[in-house]
Amino acid sequence: MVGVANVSRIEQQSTVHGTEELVINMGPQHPSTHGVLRVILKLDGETVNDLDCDIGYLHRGTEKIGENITYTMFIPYTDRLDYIAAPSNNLAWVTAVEKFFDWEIPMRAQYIRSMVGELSRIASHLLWLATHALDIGAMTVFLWCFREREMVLDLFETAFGGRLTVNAFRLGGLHEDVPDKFLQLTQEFIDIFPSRIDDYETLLTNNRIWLQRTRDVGIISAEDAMDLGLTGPIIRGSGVSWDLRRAKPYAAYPYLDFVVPVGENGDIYDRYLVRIEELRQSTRIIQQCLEQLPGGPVTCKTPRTIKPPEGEIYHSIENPKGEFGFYIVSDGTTTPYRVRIRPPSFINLGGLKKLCVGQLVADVVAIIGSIDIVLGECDR
Amino acid sequence: MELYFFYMFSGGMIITSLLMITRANVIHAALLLVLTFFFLAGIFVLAGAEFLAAVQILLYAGGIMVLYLFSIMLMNVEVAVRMRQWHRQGVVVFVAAVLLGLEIWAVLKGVEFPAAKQWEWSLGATPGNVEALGAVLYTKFLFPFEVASILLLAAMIGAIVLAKRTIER
Amino acid sequence: MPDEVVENSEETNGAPDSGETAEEVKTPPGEDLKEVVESAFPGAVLEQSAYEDHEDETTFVLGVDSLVAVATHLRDHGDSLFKLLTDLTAAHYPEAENPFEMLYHLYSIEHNRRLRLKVRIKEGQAVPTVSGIWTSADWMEREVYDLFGIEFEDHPDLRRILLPDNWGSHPMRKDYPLEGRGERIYTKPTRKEIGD
Amino acid sequence: MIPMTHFLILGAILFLIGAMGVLMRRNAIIILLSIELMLNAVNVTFVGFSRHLADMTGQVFAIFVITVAACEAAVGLAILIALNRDRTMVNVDEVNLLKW
Amino acid sequence: MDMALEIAVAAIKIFIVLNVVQLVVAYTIYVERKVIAHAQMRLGPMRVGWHGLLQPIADGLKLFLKEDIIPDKADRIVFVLAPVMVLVPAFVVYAVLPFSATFYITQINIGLFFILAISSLGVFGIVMAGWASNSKYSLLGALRSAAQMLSYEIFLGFSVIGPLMLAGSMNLQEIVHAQSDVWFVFYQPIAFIVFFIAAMAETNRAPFDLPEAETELVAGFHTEYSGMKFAFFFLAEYANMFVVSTVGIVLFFGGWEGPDFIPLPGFVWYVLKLSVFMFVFIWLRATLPRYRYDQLMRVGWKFMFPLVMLNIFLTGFLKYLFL
Repeated sequence: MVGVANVSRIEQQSTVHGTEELVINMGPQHPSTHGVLRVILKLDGETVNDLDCDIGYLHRGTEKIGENITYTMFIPYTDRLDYIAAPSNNLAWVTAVEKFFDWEIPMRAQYIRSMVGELSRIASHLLWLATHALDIGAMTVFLWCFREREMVLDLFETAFGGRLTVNAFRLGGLHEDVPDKFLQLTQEFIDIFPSRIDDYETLLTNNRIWLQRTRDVGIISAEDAMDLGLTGPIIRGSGVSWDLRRAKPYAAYPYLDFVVPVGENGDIYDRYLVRIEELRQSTRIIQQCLEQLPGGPVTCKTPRTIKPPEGEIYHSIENPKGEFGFYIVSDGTTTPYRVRIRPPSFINLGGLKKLCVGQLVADVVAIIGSIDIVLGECDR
Repeated sequence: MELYFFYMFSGGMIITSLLMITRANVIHAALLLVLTFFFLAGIFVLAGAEFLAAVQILLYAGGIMVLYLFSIMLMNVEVAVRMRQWHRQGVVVFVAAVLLGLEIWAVLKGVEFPAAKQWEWSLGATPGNVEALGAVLYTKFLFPFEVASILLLAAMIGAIVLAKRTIER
Repeated sequence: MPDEVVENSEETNGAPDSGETAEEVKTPPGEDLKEVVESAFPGAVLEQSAYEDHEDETTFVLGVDSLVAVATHLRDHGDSLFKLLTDLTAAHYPEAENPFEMLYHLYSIEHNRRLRLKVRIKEGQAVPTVSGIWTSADWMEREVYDLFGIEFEDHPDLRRILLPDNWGSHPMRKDYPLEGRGERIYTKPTRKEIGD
Repeated sequence: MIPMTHFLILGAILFLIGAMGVLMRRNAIIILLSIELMLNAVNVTFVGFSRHLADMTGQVFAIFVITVAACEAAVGLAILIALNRDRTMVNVDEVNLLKW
Repeated sequence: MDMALEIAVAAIKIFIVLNVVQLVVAYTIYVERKVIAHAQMRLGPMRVGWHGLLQPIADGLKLFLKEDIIPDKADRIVFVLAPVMVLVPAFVVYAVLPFSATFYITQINIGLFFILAISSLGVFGIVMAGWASNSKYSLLGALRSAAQMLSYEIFLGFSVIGPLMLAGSMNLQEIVHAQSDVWFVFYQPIAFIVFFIAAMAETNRAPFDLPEAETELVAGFHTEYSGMKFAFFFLAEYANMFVVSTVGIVLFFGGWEGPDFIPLPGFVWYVLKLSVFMFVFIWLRATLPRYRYDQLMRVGWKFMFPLVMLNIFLTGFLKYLFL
C-alpha cells in the first residue's frame, strides 16, 4: 500500500535543509526488515536523523473478521497473526474466551498447553536468533537455529498435524489428546537442545565483533521502555522483572518453576542474553511439564454453541514477542461484538524511532532484529 | 618501437584531457583524468622511471582521484550539470592559449639539446631505478623531503578543519 | 548471563482461570483505585464495573474532559502507578447515544493490576490525546484514527497507519460494508502524489 | 630513444589544455582537475629531462610535485565541500562575496 | 625475431594464466559453498554432477544467459565500464605473480609496488558502479567501500614494508629467495597480522564485507547489477583473494619454496599454501559477524596503524643493529 504522505513528510523536510540528507527506503522488500516493513530513514552520512515506519502491507482486517465469525471459528485466524509462534496465539485466544466462563479445564490440557506454548516460544526465539545473527553477519548461526526449529515444527506436526499454523487448542481444552510419540519426541528434543544452545553461544556470546556490534547499541532504560509500552524480552532486557507467566499466571504456569531472566543495560546484547536464557528456561519448563503431566481427559464439557454472557474482558499472555492479549466484547450471541488484538510487535515497533535516532544505519538493522517483530501480527 | 608507444600514449593523453575539460558531468571528467594518468604512467615507463609510474598510479589514480570521486559524490553535482558550463571568455582564453603555445613552440624550436646520456643501468633490471631514486631522495634531497612531509601534515590538518562540520571548542 | 534473576515466587500462585469467586458481590473490585481518583478529582468516575467481579476487569467510565488529568494522576500516584499503557482501542456502538467508546487498558507493574478506562464520545467528537502521558499511545491512537475515524486533539502526528493514506473510510465501524465495493472507496494515487 | 623535444612539446600541450580548463570552466571541481593536469604536464617535462640527462633529480622533483598535488587536492576539495555545504554551489563565479 | 618469440611466449603464458585463474576462481566459489555448507551442517550443492562438481559451470552458464539489466536512470557508459574496471586490475596483477621458480609471466624490479598500485585501482570500479547505478543503496555501499579500501590500502602498504626491508628488494622472486632459510612470518609476525586483516578488508571479505553487506545495503555497490556484469564483480572478488593470498605467501611464507626434506615441486607448495589461505578466508566468513563501519575505521586507524608503524621502526632498528 502506498503511503504517500509518509514519504512526502520526510522528503519535504530534507529539501528545506541546505545540506544534503539522504532519505533511504528500507523495505518493504529488504532482507533485514523481517517481512513487509518499510522504514524510511533520513540519514546524515551514516547516522540516522529521523525515521518513519510504514506498516500495513499485511493488514487483513483480522479484528473485523473476528467480529463476524463464531468464537471457535476464530482460532485458526489467530494462527496467522504471529505465525512464527502460532500455538501461543491460540492459547491467548482460548484462555481469553474461557475467561467468560467458569469451566474447569482439565489439568492434562493445561500442562500440554503450557508445554506447547513453550515449544512455540523456542520456535520463535530460534527464528529470532537466526535472523538477528544473520542481520549482523553471522550466517552460520542462521542455519544452526533452523535445524532445531525444524525439530520443533516436527513436534507440532506430530501433535496437531500442522507445522506452521497448527490450530492447536480448542475452547475448553484440546481437540484430541497428543500422541505418546509426541511426548517421547519432545523428551528427545529437550535432551539435546541445551547443548545446541551452548553451540550458538560459542559462536556469539563472547565473540568480540558480536559484542562490539550489540553492546551499548540501542539502549533503552526501564522508564522509557514502560513509557513506550514495550513488553516481553525488551523490557526484561532493560531490567524490569516482569513476565505475565509469573504476574498473571495462566495454563499450568502456577505449578511450574522457572526463572525470569533480566538484563541490566537494556542494550541489544542484554536482549540477546535474555532471550537465550529464556530458551533454557523454556527447556526447563517443558521438562517439568513432561514429568508432572497428569492423565485424564483433555477437554471439559462445553456447550454445543459457545455463547458467552454479555460483558467485556481483556486477557493477555506472555507471547515470545511480548504481551499478547485479546479484548473481547460479548453481546451474548455466538459471535463476539468487538475483538481487539493487543499486538506486541505493533507496539514494540512503535519504539523503533526512539531506539534508532542517532545511531548508525548498520545499527538500525541490529535494533530491528533485537525488537523481534513479526509483521503478520503487527499489521493484523 | 619506443617512439610508437610514445605517440600512442601522448595521443591518448591529449584526447582524454581535451575531453576532460569539456565534460559537463564532473564524474566523467574525473574518470577521464584518471585515464590521462594511465597514459602518463606509460610515458614514465618509457622514460625509464618505472617507480614514478607506479607512484603515479598508486597515489594519483588510486589515491587522489578516488578522493576527488569521493568528494564529488558527497556534493550535489546534478544541479551543476544543468547549468551554464563556460565562462563567457572563451575567445580571450583561446587567443591567449594560442599565443602561449606559439611562444613555447618558438622557444623549443630554437633550443639545441646536447646528446642524451644513458642510464647506468638497463631498463627493468635490478638494482635499478628504485635504488637510484632512493639514494638521491634520502641523501641529497633529504631536507626537501622532510619539508614535503610537513606540507602534507599541514594540508591534512587544514583539510580536516575545513571539512569538519562543527568544531568543538 | 543476565546479572539478576528472580526466583519463582509462590505468592502469585492460584488455580488458573479461577478468577475471583463471587464472595464480594456487593462491592465491585477497584474501590481503592476509585478512591485514588476521587481524592483528586471528585466525581470523575462516572461509572464503575467489572465483569463478574474479576479484579483485572475493573472499568472506570470517565468524561472526555477529565481523561488526561485522571490518566496522569493514575500514572503518577503511588497507589496506582499505571506506567504501562497496555492497550488503547475503541469500540463502535452505532445505536448508543454516544456511539464511540475509547478504551484504555492500563497496567501497573509495581502493583500487578490492571485497570480499564472508558470514554464515551459522540460521532465526530475529538478526544484529547494521551500520547503525552504514555508515548506508546502515539501509534495506537493513529490506529484508532485509521480504523474508527476518531480524531485526537494535539496528537503529534495523526496520520493513517495501517491503511493507505487515501483510503476513503474507516473499516472497523460497524456500518462498514462487509461485501460489495464499499471497501474499495479508494482512489489510486496519481504519479504526482507519489512524487515521481 | 625518444627525443627530448617530444617530452617538452607534450608537456606544453598538456599545460595549455589545463590552463584552458582553468580559465574557461565555471565548475570548481573541473578547475581543480585541470590544475592536476597542469601539474602533471610539469611532471612530463621533469621526467623528460631526467631521461635525457640520466639524472635522478627530475624524478625526485616529480615526486615532490605529486606531494604538492595531493596537498592541493585535499585542501581544495575541503574548501569545495565547505562551500557546497554552506550554500549549494559548485561554480567559481558564484563565490563573489569578497568582490567589490 | 627474438622479440616476436618473446611476445608469443608471453601471450601463451597470459592465456594459460587467465584461463586457469578463471577456472580456479569458479571452483573456489564451489569450495567456499561446500566448506560453509559443512560448517552449517548441510550439504551444499549436490545436484549438478557428482557432489555438485559441475555447479560452477552451471552457475556460469546461468549468469551468462541472464538478462542484462541497465537501470533506466543509470549512467550507461559508466555503468557498463564499472565491472570492467574492477575485473581488469584484478587480472593485470597476475602478470607479476610468481607461481613457481620458473612459471611466471614476467618479473619486474618493482613487482610488489606494481601489485599495490594496480590493486588500488579496484576501488574505481566500485565507486563507478555505486555512482552510476543511481541508487541510494549502491551509493552508500560505494562510499563505504571507497573509505574502507583507501584506508586499508595504507595499512596493507605499510605492512609489506617490514618484509621488504628484510629482503632488500621489491622483486617478488628475490623476496622469495631471501626466505630460503627462514620464512619472514617468524621475523615479522606483527606485519603478517596487519597484512592479513588489511587483506581481508581490501578484498571485502567477511567480517569486513560492509560495502556489500546484504542485510543493510541489500548488496551494496552491485545492487543493480545482473547477469555477466554481476559475474564480473564476483570473479574480481575471488581473483583479488588469490592475489592477496599469493602476496601473503610470497612475503611471509616463502613463496613456492618448501622445507628441503619434503621434495615437492615448487608449484605444489604454492598450491598447498594457497589452499590454506583460501580455507582461512572461507572459515572466517562462516564464523564471524560483520563489523560496523565506524568500528572498522577505528580498528584500522587506532590499532593497526600504530602497530604497523611500530613494526617498521623496530625492523629498521633491529636490522641496523644485527645486520
